[in-house]
Parts: sequence; C-alpha cells; structure tokens
Amino acid sequence: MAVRNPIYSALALLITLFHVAGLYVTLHAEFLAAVQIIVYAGAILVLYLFVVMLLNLRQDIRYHRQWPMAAAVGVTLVIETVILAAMKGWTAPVVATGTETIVGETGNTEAIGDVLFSTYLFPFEVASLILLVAMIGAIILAKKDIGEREA
Amino acid sequence: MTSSFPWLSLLLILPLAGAIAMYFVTESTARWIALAATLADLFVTLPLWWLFDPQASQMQFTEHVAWITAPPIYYSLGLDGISLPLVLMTAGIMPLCVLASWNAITTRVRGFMAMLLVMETAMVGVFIALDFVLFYVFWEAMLIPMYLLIGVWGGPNRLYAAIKFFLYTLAGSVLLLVAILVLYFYGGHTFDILALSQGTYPASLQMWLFLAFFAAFAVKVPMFPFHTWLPDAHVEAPTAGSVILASILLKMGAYGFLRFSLPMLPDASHAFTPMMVALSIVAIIYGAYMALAQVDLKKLIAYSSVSHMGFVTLGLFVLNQQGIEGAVLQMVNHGITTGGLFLCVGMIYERTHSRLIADNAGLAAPMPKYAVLLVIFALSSLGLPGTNSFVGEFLVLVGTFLWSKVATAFASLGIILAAAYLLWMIQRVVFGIPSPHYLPKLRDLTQREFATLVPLALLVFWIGLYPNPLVSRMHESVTNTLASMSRAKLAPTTHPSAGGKAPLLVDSGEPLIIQGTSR
Amino acid sequence: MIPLSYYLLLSGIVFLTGVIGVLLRRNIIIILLSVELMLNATNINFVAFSQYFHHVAGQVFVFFALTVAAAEVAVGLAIIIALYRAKSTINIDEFQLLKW
Amino acid sequence: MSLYGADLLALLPELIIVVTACLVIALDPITPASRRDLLAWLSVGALALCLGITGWQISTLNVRVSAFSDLVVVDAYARFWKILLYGVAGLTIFMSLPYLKAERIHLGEYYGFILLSLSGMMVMVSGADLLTIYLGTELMTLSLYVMTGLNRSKPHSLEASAKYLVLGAFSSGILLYGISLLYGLAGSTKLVSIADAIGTRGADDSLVLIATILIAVGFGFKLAAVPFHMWTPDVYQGAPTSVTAFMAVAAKAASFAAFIRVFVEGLGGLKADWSLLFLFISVITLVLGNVVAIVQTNIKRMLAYSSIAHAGYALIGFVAAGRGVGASGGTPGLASVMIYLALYSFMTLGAFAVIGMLRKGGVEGEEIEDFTGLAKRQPLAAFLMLIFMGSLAGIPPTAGFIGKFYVFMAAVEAGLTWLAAIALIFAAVSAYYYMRVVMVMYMRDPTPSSVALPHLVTSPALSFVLACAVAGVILFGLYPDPLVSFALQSVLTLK
Repeated sequence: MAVRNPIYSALALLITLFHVAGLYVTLHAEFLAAVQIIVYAGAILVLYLFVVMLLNLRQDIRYHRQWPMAAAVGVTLVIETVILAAMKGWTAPVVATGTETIVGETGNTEAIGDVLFSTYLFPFEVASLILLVAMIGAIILAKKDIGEREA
Repeated sequence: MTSSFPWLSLLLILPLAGAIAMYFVTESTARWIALAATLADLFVTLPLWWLFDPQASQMQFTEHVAWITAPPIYYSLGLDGISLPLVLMTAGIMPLCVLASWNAITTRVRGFMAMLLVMETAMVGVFIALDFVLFYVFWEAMLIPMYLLIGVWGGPNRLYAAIKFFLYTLAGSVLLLVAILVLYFYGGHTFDILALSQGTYPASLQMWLFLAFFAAFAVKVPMFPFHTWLPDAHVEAPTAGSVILASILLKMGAYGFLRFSLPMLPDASHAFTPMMVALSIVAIIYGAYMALAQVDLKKLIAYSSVSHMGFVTLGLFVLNQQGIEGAVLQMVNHGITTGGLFLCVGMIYERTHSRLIADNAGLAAPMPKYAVLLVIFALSSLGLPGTNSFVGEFLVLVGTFLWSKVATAFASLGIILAAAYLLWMIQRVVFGIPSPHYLPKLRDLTQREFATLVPLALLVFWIGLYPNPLVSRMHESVTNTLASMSRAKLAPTTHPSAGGKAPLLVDSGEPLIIQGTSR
Repeated sequence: MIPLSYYLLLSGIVFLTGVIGVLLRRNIIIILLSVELMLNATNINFVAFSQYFHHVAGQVFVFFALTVAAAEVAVGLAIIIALYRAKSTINIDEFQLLKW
Repeated sequence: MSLYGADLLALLPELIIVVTACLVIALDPITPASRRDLLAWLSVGALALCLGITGWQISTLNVRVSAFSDLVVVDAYARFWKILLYGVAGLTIFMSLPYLKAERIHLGEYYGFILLSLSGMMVMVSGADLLTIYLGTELMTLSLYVMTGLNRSKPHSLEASAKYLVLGAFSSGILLYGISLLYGLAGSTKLVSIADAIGTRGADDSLVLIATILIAVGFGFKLAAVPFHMWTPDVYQGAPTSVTAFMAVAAKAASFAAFIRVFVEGLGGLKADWSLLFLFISVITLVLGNVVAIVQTNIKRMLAYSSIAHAGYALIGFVAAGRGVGASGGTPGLASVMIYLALYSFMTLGAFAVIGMLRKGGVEGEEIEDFTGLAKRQPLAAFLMLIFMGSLAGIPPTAGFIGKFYVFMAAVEAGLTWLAAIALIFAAVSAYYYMRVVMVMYMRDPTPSSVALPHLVTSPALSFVLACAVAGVILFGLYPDPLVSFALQSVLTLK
C-alpha cells in the first residue's frame, strides 16, 4: 500500500538506499557503499525531507488520474520482461580484455581514485560542470527577487 | 541547335529582377516597373519565334549548368515545339495582366506586382525546365505567390478559395516528388527529363508512377473529379489572377502529361487511355452543363474552362499526331480566349462591381467596343470556324475520331452545349435590357483597356485563319513524343539495386549515387 | 558468492517499481523519489557487472551517476520550491502533465 | 611530455567555452546591469574563436582524433555538429539580448548557461563512450531546465521547467538502465567495445534487445519522438522564446548527433532491429505531430508540434540509413539527417526570432491571432515569417525543400518509397497550419476592437539574427552544394 505522507515515502527510500549500500559491500565496492550513504542518505534524502517539511505537504491524493493506462503499461512491461527473459535466456557476458584497472590488487577506494584522475579525468571534469550548473541553477531558481534585478 | 546567347535565362531573370525592384520603388511607379519588366520579357521571347528551327525535333536554345553535384541536378533549360507556343503565350499574357490590374488593384500595389512577376518567372520556368528537380522547384514555387494573389487581393470569400487552391495543388504535387525520386533510381541516376524519356521502366512501376503524375497534373488541369478548387479560385481571384490561372496555370497540368506521362510511361499511358478519355469527356459535358446553370459570369467562364480543358486532355490521350497537335493548339487557344473573357469580366466588374449576368445586361448600346470584343471572345470560345478554337477542337476531334467514333460523338456534345451557354450569355449580356441602376456606370472601354483586349482579339483571328506557322513549329516535337512512345519496350521487373548498374547518363563521381548489389 | 542473476533480478524489480511509480503517482516529489529508485536500480546493475568483470569501470559509472542524481535533485527541488511559491500546489495534475 | 597536452589541444574549443562560461558567471555580480550586454558579447567572442579553431581543425586534421583514453573523439562528424551548434548558440545569444530585456529577465548567468549547455552538447557529439555521452546529455539538459524556468513573471515558465525536469530525469533513468545492461554485455561502455560484443553475441540475445529498446526510449524523449513527445508542447510554450529556440534547434541537433553515433557506431550490428523500430516511430511521429499541430492556437505550441513532426522527417533519413544497401550503405541516409537538421535550424531560429519580437501590450504576443494584419504594419517582418513558414512547409526554393528532398531521396533509395509517400502527404497537411499563419498575417485585417495592437520590438541584434536565418534559408535553398558535400564527407568518419 502506498503511504500517504511523502515523508514516509522518503524515509522508505532511505531504508532502500541503506540496503543498496549493503549490496555494494557484498559486491566489494566499499567506496561506493560509503558514497551511497554519504551522498544519497546524507545529502539527497535530507534535501528531499527538508523540502517536504518546508512545503508542509501532508495531504496526497494518491494516484494519477490516468492510473489505469499507467497500470496497463506497467503490467505489459513486466510481462514483456518475463517473456523476453524466459524465451531467449541470457548468455554469460564476455569478459572484456580491456586495459581497465583490475579491482582487488590495491584497495577499492584507491583503485577508483586512481582511474578517476587518470582514465576518467575528462568525465570527472564534465561532472564538475554539472555540479556547477546545479548549484548556480538552484540559486537562481529559488531566489525570490529575480525580476527586480533588471534596473 | 545551341544558342550561345542565354535567351532562356534572361527570360527567367527579367521578371525576377522586376520583382526585386519592387522593394525599392513607390506604389505608383510599381505599375510602370511591372509593365516594363513584362514587356521586356515579351520582347525577349518574340525573337525566339523566328530563331526557332521548325525542322529540328530536339531541344533548342539549351542551357546546361551544373547546379547540385550530389545527386547530379542541372540548371538545364530548353525549348521545343511544344513549349515554345506556351512560353510565347505566357510572355504575351503577362503584360495584359499588368494592364488589367492598373486601376483594379489599389492596395499594396508593389506586393501585387511583385507576386505577378514571380509568377511569371515560375511559369516560364515550368515550361522550359529540362531537369526534373528544376521543373519541380518552379512548379511548387508558384504556390505561395498564387496563394497570396488570391488570398490578399481576392473577393469576399478569398480565404477559403486561397487555402483550397493551395492544399489541392500541393497535395497533388507531393506525390510527384516521390515519382521523380523513384524515376531517378530506375532511370539511371539522372534527373534529365530527356534522358528519363528514353528510359524503360517495368510495367507495374509505370502504373504507379502514372498515378502519381496523374495526381499532380490532373489537379492542375483540372480533370473532372479534381476540379472543385477551380470555380472557387477563379471567382475569388482578382482579374489578373483569374487570367493567370485560366490561361497559364491550367496549361501546366496538360503540359506535364505531354512532357512526362506520355514519353516516360508509354505503357501506362496506353493502359490508362480509356480512363483518361472517359474522364475528359465527362469533364467536357459536365463543365458545359454546369456553365449553363451559372448566373455569375466568372463562374460561367470557370466551368467553361473545365469543359475546354477536357478537350485538351482528350486530345492528348487519344495518342495520335492530330490529337496531340490539336491539344497543344487548344492549350494556346484557351489561354487567349479565356484570358480575353476573364479580362472582359474584370472590366465590367470595375464599372458595376457585380459579376452577375442579370446586373450586366444590355451592354451593346452603352459600350459598343466592349460588346464587340466580348462577342469575339465568346464566339472563339464556342469554336466558330474562323476563330482559333475551331482549329484546335477540330484537330482534337479528328484525332478522337481515329481512336473511337463513339467518344467523338460524346465530345461533340460539348461543342453544342458550349454554343448554348455562350450564346445565351451573349444574348443576355450584350442584347438584354440594361438595368437602370447600373446604366450610368457603363462607360465604354478606355484606351488602356482597349489596348489590353485588342492583341488577344487579333490572335484569335490570326490562329483561326492561318494556324500553319504554329502547327508547323510543333509538328516535329509532337512526332518526337509519339516516337518515344512507340518504343514502348518494357523493362524487366527489377529494383535497380537488384540488377546490374544502370547506365549513368549524367556522370558524377559522388558516393551518394553508388548502388548496391542486393538488399 | 551470490550469483549475478540475483542482482539483475533485484535491479529489474527496483527499476520497474520506479517506472511504475513515475507513471502512477501524482505528487511531483514522489515522482522524483521514484526516479531515484530507477537510478539506484541502475547502480546495482553497474556494481554487480563491475564485480563480475573485475573491472572498476562500472563503479566509476556509478560514481558519476550519483553526481548527476545529486545535481538533478538540487535543481528539481529548487524548481519545486519556486513553483510552490507561485502556485501553492505541487500536484502534478494541476500542471496537466503526462498528457498522452 | 606535458600531461594530456595533445588531448587538451584537441578539445580546445570545449575548454574555451567552459572557461568563458565560468568567466561570464564570475563577472556577472560585478557588472552593472546596464553593462550586461558586454557578457553577451564576451560569449559571442568565445564562440567566434571556437568557430575559427574548429574550422582550422577541419583543414589540418582530417582524421579521427581520440582523446582522454578514447572517451572522446574529434572527427569530421563531430566538427559538423559543433560548427552548427556554435552558429545556433551565437544566434540565440543575439536573439536573447533584446528579448531578455523586454521580458525583464536580463541575467548575466543566462549567457553562462547557454555556454555550459553548449559545452554539454559538444561533449555529446564528441562522445565515444556512453559515459561521456550520458554526462554531456545531463550537462545540456540541466542547463536547459534552469533556463526554461527563468521567466517567473510568466505563469507557465516554472511549470514547464518542472515538467521538463521530471520527464527529463525519467528518460535519463531509462537511458541509464539501458547503458548499464550494455555495460553488462560488453564489459565496457565504449561504443567500439559494445559494437564488438554485439558482433560476437548476435542480435538474438534478449538482453541486447531490452538494452537497445531502453536506449531507444531514452533517446526518444530527447528527440521528442512520439510516443515520448508529451513534454515538448508544454515546455516549448512555457520557456522563454529564446530558450525555446535554443532547445528546438541546438538540443535537438545534439541529441540527434549523439543518437546517431550510439546507434551506428555502437549498435550498428542491430541495424535490422532498430530500423524497424524507428520506422514505426518515425511514421507515428510525423503523423501525430502534423495532425495535432493543426488545432493549436498558440504559435509556440504549434511550432512544438511542428518540431515533433520534423523529428519524424529526420528519423526517416535515419531509418533509411539502417536499411541502406550496398557500398554506400547508410551514408546517404545519415547525411540527409545532418542536412535536414542543419537547414531546419535556420528556419526555426528565424521563426522564433520573429515570435520573440512580437509584443502585445507589454507582454509577449504568442497566439497565432496576435499576428493578425502584421503584413500591413510590419511588411518586412511578415514577409520574413512567410519565408520561414514556407520553408518549414517544404516549399521550394527554400531550404526546407532541400532538406526534405535529401531525406526522401535516401528513403526511396533504401526501398522505402511508401514511407516517402506518406511523409510527403503529411507534409501537405503541415502546409495547412503553416499557411494559416501566413493567412492571418496577410489576409486578415486587425479587428478594431482589439485594444493593444501587437507591434514589434526591433533591435540591430535581432535584425542580424533574422538576416542570417533568411540568408541561410534562401541561399541553401538555391545552392545547397557546400552543405551537402560537407555532410557527405563528415559522415564518412562515422565508423
């Protein structure tokens, strides 16, 4: 059952996020597990909760007007996935023989840090631009007196 | 015979230059500029009549310049015996259109004249283009100027008429583009009209292409089920617009059939002949019958156009020398005669502001000059011996007779009906009792108006009495068309990508046209 | 060792939950939360495959996906706040969203 | 050896754009409001510099240069799009100058966002790895979300931004899930590795199909293809007009560029599958776009549906490329998409520039009715709008005709004659709503009762934009050869 109050939804997501972090640990991605908790739980979710409480949203009419349509689409997607998976099966992936750094020799965090500033330097820079846009964009959008700035 | 002097380019550039000049001039000088540009065009065209070699069957005055390299598209122009009379007619009609609009158009004169001149470039371009894409560009380029001519300067119901004209013609011609592209791949990777006319195409493909061509050309002619835009457009357009529509635009459909459908798709043309003849005869009788019922002069002439253009398509699709020559002649004749009639209606409309027969009755006494000219054009329209239409219709009927006697009999009905509605119209308009309300407004023709109509009247008699120079000039080209039809060898049914490479008639090294081996 | 397919199945379920949440719910914040579910499903995939291949590339992708998610949330919530100020509602039906 | 020296040199234009963007944002607080034009000029200067560098790269390095561990490539294909994008961004900035002032939202950051969005697009067109393509897409769309919501005095601006964000995030999620599956298949997100993996595994793998479909859906949102188009009309209508123009032209072009690269270079082995998928999508896209556009009364909304329809036409060229036969393969089809979008930019920018000029009683006149009788009061502007509308309808001798000509030519060559026929019939349908704008401008007189007659806010910058747009529409309509040969050569570097 869907929970009416968005706060509960957010808190449920928080639990999911912790579980996902746990999964990361089982997959030997300790660094990501930490990042997951710090960024997702610590920053993103807190931001959500902050906004939900700021706007004081309690009532929530639960479903979208077009829910039958959406439900139909969802059910179709599920059936399709099952059929596709059952029909063809999935052959094991080819282990690529790329030059990418192998995890395990050094620590996980170290390995990621290593490639992040060598192989993936370019995406890293792009990501920094994305954060710049987000920061300035959020300031501009949330500021109150945007219209009056023009003299 | 290739002339070193670019006559045809000059023909295209002069009106366009006039149209551009409109941007810089005042409203009052716009009329003079337009008149000068159209007259200049006429004077460039006239020498072609004598320079043209009637013995030669190939294109003359050709120009051939690369335009787009991939795919190979050329700025390729030329005249033969079929297009020469039509170009002459276009160049001759346009100054008259300017004269007819001299006082009739009072608002936005510059725009109006610019549109007329752009139309002239496009119309001449359609008749002289030898590259299929170039042809299509000119063909479509007419749409917006004509849309504006009807929609901005037209009558009360002009919005409806303009959009109807626009959509009908556009919807018809979009399939033409597909047909052109298909022909490109089947016809050896060329858009050259002459090369494509030499090609052979599979029978089923010919049928589809014929239908695509038919959609474009039949709407323009207009043939029977596609004619409904015509009465609206003719009635709402300003006088010059009506004249252009009737005299020149309608000829383009027929010209398209003759230039493309017949030589490129001979088998399909043979197969569709019964249908085309049937539709033509229906148009002849239906148009005439509808004309009988009209009380509006413009509508009457519009329906008579449907009827007369039926003769043209009839002559084309009986597929013999007499029929086609008659059809081409009839195209010119209809341009002169109907153009004259529309000019006459426009002049009386300027006086009484009514196009109803009942309002414009009994003009013989107050407007003798006008009455005489109106009678001349009407008699020409009904095909009185001695006038131009007689020669054309006679040739068409002779050609039809060779194909089917029954069809001839039915087509002749159209002539009888034409006599009925035109004579009845004359009886009322010329010899009726003038309504006292309008009588004070009926002044006879001014010198400008007289000068507008007299050249057409002279042409009526000249072609009617001595058509030989015209017919002899088109003879070789018509023979040529029929010869390229009689080859009529079907190509084997293959997709061009399935078989070997088709011969490249126009060479180009671009990768875009390289064909694969299989799909 | 947990087989790879278990992770994929889980991520598939989480992803579908997210998709259906976006399509079904009408509160814009909950829709964004559903999008977070979709992104998390993706991340599970990446990390699982990364472990399977013994490649760090997948984990790096997750790192970037996280960055993007944070940026999207920041902008999204800023828009929501501004919108709420203007309209006093964040109910998606009042914006006529998802018209088919 | 300097670290990454050669790599940075290859990506010098991106670097310049980003540095200028940061500079503009940093300078904004210390620039007095009256001098804010300078920031726009600074941005335009950077664009001109980049145009020169990219032009110089064309003449010197006509090869495929990979940079940053093969995550980005600089090839002729990318340069084609970059040159287009510089032009569009420059014209958008010119268009924005008077528009933003009139709307009283003349912010310095705006130009920074245009440049940041542009740099995202440049990463997209250069990306050789799904990671860079994804990040480029996000950088582009995040900037666009903010720019869409900039005009808060207008009721729809923020709402449009919210819709855009929700559906944009949703589509990114779908795209990302597809990418994760492809990563699982290939062990790498590089397009070449993915192509190899698909080559060895074949197209019958269900996971390959699911991944392809998810990626197609993700890109379908970005391209505004039906049935993933529903954000387009609302966002186009709500966004400030200059932003709408930027979105309709630049974002669409960049999305198409990345889309083509992913599907041709990465998923080329699945040609048969995706060409069938996009065959259906292209047909419903152009049918729905053209039909729904007829009933619109708001001209920005109408142009949104028209832009959906135009995406459908461009997709036809893409489908033709997937079905391409023989030695030339998909070359004509892909080149036709590039030609189409390049020409589409000119007419769309021109049309939006005219809309942005139109004011009615202090606010923007964006209803079609607001154009009533424009030809009488502003004959030149009305005439330009006539040309843009005719070009959008594909009437020769304008650029719109040339674009359609090449797309349909590719379709007929690939044996899709029926598709070309359907598309052309709907092009005739589209002429109806484009000509309605002409009709309103030329054939209707303004009703005397209307209180605030619309008028135009002109400025030299806007005149420049209009002059460029109309020159592009007419010159490429009459002589498209340079563009065509450029596109044909550029597309060859696509593997």
